[in-house]
Amino acid sequence: MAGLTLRNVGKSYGALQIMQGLNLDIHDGEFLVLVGPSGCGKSTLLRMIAGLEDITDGTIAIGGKVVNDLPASRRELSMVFQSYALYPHMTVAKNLAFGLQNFRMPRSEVERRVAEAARILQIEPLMDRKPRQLSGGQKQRVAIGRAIVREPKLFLFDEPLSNLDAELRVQMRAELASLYARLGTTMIYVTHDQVEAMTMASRIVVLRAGKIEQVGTPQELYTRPQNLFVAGFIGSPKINMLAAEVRADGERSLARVAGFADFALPGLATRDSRLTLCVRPGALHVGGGEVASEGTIRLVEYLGNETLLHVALASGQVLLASIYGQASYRAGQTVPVGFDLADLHYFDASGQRLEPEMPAPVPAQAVSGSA
Amino acid sequence: MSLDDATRLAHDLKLRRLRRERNGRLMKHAFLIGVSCIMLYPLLWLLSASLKPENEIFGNIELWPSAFQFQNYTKGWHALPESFTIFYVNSTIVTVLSVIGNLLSCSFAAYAFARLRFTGRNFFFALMMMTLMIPYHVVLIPQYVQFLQLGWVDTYLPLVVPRFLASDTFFIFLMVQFFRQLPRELDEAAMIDGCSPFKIYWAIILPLSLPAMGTAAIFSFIWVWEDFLAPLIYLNDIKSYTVPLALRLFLDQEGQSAYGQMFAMSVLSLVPVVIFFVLFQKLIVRGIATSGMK
Amino acid sequence: MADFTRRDLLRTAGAAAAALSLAHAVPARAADRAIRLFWWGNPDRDKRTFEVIRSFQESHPGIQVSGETIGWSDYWTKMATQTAGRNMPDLVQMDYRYLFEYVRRGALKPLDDHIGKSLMIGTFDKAAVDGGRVDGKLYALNIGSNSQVMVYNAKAFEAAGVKPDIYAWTYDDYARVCEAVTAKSGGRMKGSDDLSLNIDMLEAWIRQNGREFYDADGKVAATVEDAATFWQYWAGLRKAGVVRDKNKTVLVSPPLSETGIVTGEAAIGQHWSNQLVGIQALMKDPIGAAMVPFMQNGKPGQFIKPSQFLSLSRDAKDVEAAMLLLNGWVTDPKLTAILGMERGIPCSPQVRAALKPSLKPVEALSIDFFQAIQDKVAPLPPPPPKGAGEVREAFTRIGTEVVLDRTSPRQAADMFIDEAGSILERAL
Amino acid sequence: MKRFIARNAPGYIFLLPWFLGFFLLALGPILASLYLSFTRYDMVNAPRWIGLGNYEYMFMRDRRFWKALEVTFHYVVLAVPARLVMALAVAMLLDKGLRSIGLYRAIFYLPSLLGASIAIAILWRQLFDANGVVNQALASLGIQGPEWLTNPDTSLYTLVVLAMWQFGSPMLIFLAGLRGIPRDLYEAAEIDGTPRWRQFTRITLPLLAPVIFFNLVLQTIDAFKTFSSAFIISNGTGAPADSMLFYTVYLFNEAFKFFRMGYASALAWVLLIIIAIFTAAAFLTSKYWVHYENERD
Repeated sequence: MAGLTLRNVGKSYGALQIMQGLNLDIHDGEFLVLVGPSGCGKSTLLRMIAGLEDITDGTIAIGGKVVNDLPASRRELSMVFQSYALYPHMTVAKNLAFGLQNFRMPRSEVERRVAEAARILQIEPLMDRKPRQLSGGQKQRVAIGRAIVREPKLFLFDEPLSNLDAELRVQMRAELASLYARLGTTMIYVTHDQVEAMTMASRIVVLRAGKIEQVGTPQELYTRPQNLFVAGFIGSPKINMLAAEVRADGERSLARVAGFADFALPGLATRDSRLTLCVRPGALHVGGGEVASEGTIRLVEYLGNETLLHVALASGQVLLASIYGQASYRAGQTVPVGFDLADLHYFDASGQRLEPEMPAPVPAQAVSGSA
Repeated sequence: MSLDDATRLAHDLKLRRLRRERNGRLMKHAFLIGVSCIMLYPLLWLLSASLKPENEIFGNIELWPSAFQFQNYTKGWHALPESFTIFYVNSTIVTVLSVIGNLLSCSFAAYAFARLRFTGRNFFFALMMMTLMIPYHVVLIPQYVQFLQLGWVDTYLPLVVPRFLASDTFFIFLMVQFFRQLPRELDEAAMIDGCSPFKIYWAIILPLSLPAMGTAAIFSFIWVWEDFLAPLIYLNDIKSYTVPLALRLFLDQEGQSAYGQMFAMSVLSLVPVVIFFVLFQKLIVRGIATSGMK
Repeated sequence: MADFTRRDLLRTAGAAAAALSLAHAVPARAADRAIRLFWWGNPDRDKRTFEVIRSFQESHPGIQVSGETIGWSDYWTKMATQTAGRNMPDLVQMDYRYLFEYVRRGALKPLDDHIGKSLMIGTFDKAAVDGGRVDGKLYALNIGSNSQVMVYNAKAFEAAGVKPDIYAWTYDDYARVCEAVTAKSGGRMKGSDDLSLNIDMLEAWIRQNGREFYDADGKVAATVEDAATFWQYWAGLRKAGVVRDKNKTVLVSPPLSETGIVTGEAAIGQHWSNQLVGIQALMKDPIGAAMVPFMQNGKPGQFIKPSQFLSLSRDAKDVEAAMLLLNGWVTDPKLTAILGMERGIPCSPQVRAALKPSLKPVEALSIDFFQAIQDKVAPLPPPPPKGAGEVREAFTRIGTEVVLDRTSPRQAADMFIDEAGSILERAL
Repeated sequence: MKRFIARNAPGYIFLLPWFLGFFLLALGPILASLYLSFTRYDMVNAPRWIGLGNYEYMFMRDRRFWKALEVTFHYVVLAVPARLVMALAVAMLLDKGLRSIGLYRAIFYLPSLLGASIAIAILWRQLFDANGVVNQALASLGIQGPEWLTNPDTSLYTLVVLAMWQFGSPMLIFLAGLRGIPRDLYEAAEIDGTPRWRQFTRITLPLLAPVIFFNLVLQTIDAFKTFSSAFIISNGTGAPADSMLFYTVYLFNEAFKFFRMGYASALAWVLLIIIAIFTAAAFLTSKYWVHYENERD
């Protein structure tokens, strides 16, 4: 087991710089998820850690040891690939044992570990099959088995669940989580699915265009997204974003959001006149709120324990509201909609998070008119 | 869709497919047999020519000989100053060594071109392709001079050594195309499993490329076995002649030729090739569909 | 790998071969002197020649002769390669067509200095020996003479009731014979092959017109008129339908078995006297040998030419040993008996006399023919210049256009003489 | 530097045999032939430098050079597609699970085994004779066949037929390639009710593209270099009337019959450039239609 340190890591293909100045500390025993939209460099980063891709700048250290020039085979890590990459010409047993034999492990030890892995993953009946005789879920287990027999310091997962159907994905997610609980080894897990990230990670790294947007626990990311991108990326259903114009009104700053009455903002360390205010669908109140307006329900999505309403404001913007339990709303209905200032996330014109300096003041009832 | 529906649909599909396949199979066989006849004609003709009296070989399109000249075979075997036994041994030595050389050296180079990253890869690949394009006849003489200076003329070295040095670039290109088809994640998985590049080549790429290797082995065998230009230039001693070279001893432009015997020996010279073909074509069939992993 | 030599391989091969058949042991004689002999051939010739080598080595234990052989079509490729590598065998078999190309480029050594010392050919037919002279020097020793011969199907002649004077017939006679044979067979057997593409026939034609194809300076001396009339003559026969189908004509140098006389599609064909044996072997009907037809004025056109030579190459190292073999080849009764007439008619009267008793009928026919034409043939023409080989090909190519009626004989003749000129110019 | 070595070492080590072969054995003769192309060389005497003389003669004065180019191009355009289509069609027939498929495969390869032997030359002459098997077959359909081999207008087609009929090697390569296409793709398409033709264009062609590309490039190179069949069937001359005067036949005759190795070398380099242009074009366009699975760079 080992921690991992990235210092100023960069990657370029010729003149094309795709990653620059990346710094990251991964703690020993952590389940770190790299998440981001496709093309954000998360797989490349994982492959750089694995040693499958050269780094052009900086250093990568595993367990305190710089591994820049160490080939993948000597980094003492294992990796589960999106396509599983099982050796098609070998049986399951051979697939599991192959890596161990490469490290010249005694036969008895190989057999012990393979048996152990097979037991953990419940693939014992499959040991003599070839990969093409396996179902997707079975292949996935074998791929994981191949990773765990090595007893590596570090596990790398490259979107391992993306080829599975939804049901199987949920099941495997749970199994991976319990595997992590059992092994306690450092794991780095790449996915584009923020639900996977939220459910499994001890910490999440959100990447965009080769840059780290935020690192933090799932809660941190959810409750205090550091920028608009993270706010938009983490959380499902997606956060509502409202463009606000700010003007000074004496001591106070007033915000104007299309469709709402102007309201006073808490103290924010910015002089930008255009902010973005975000509110999670769960915090959007249908039927009131400190700041309120009216909207027309365009669509009702009934999800069982919650109901999702798509509410169009007069301005045309559609907001999402998530309501617990069953609600008797119909499409076409006009409803009041609003939010409380305490639930707002504030972002400046460059998309960076702003922390309110004091508790939100009383709503600005005095301010009249709505746009 | 319920499970029952699914089973029924699958069953239906299967029945339909079976029915269509049976009809299709019959038609296919009929077609293939027809084509086979056209394909077999030259061999039958050759066989019949090898059994015909000399004056029936030409002008007479009848396949059935008026009298069977089996002595074309027995006499042909010993018609030349050395018996064909020697020529077969020689051909076998040259061919077997060449096939081994080709498979080893070309798969090495192909693995490098298809899988490894190194400076100048495209440049070297272009150079390699160039050697495929140059008409052989104009390098014949410089090559002869070169081997002469090495003292290799009148030995098998000029025929065998280049093949251990990947001179038949056709096979490199062939293998490159097949290697590139294998999922790269297999190499990467193997890398992480502690494989050196050589181990990846040996334990992953080669076993997964049996169809390509089988194809290369077959071509290599056939081409070396049938090659006569290089043996013609480099072999002087009739005791070292290969079978195709020996076949060239039968014909005289102006004087008496022994066509019947030559054809008889030509028929026999095909036997090892056909045997090799039948043995190695199984490799092609046994290929593993690796690209179906996604 | 470095020690991996042919000898090792041969030893392996030898062992394996010995296991399979007890026949062939590789003689591992250590000779201090070694020469190489290179010829083209056929199975019969190869066996005879290896037998000559064996016999020669027996009487000359100090000399190792390696015999190298390959069929005609590959012979010249290999020869050129070895020449370029300066690795020519000591003695090489030469053909009249290639002799001048090799001599003029300096690939062969003259033999004159050895005559009378190690090469005892004083009693040989002078004309036959002179066939190997180029620019006054003897570069090639005749090992078999030859002449053009019109081979005819004697049975067909008899059936058609024609009895031409085969040593004096004219082109008109020839046409009449063709008509008669064609008529008699109902067109199944034509009178003759169509010889429009046969440059030897053209050469005879030109000489019969009193000129040479190439003059002594190596220039084209033949005229457009010569070529045009030649092609016209054959076009006339073609039009009359008494020669073989044009589609067979344009197939260049077919194997003996596909020539008109052998397939029975024609009663006359042009061949060389050393081919008589081979032709008869392929045919049921008896054959006869006639001279090339004459013009009205009766000037001779054909000549006796060496069919094959042996030459000493510029790369020969042990010239003395080579001379021993060469001299033995044409004078040693043991060797000449092995060789027989396979390469043509020997130019030594003694050898011919020694062979006479054991000849087969068809071999006798060729000797008789050879004797009969001795005083009716023309002298040797001046040796052809460099590029003559290419002129031959141009002739065939342009002649094909005439035969296929894509151009007129006169136009073609114009084109041919013109092209021959420029070929020779380029070859200089 | 150390990194350079570490990065490149495996590649160079695997290429070592080829490097040795190329730089020690192949490159010398190739450069020599390039040098010879600027000389007059009769193979007996030392080559004599004549600068661009050979090239000048070739382009300005040599009518047969242009004829040879014409014949060769004509052949390439006809024979390559014909042979590839034939090979692919048969390979697909043989790919699906028929019993005794091995037998057919062997039978279909047989013509290619005979190569360009003397037997083929004689056989071809008999098949395409004015009264040969081909014309007899045509006559039974009421068609009067031409005199195939001796008519300069048709003789080339007999070689195209020969090329089509000897489709064994591209067929075998196609077969090997078809084995790599996973069955389940077809099964899925079958369930979707995809018609056969679309299965072919949507599954077979794209997945076979690398192999098709290989065959296309190689067959084109081979066709440009066609020698043996043309040489043996035209008796080494390109006859009748130069209608089978393939480029390499012309080159061979210039070199070995007429002792113009220098000129032949120049011919060879011109051919090399022509082939290289075609090959480069194929490689450049391959980006758009050849996709390798999992290829990252």
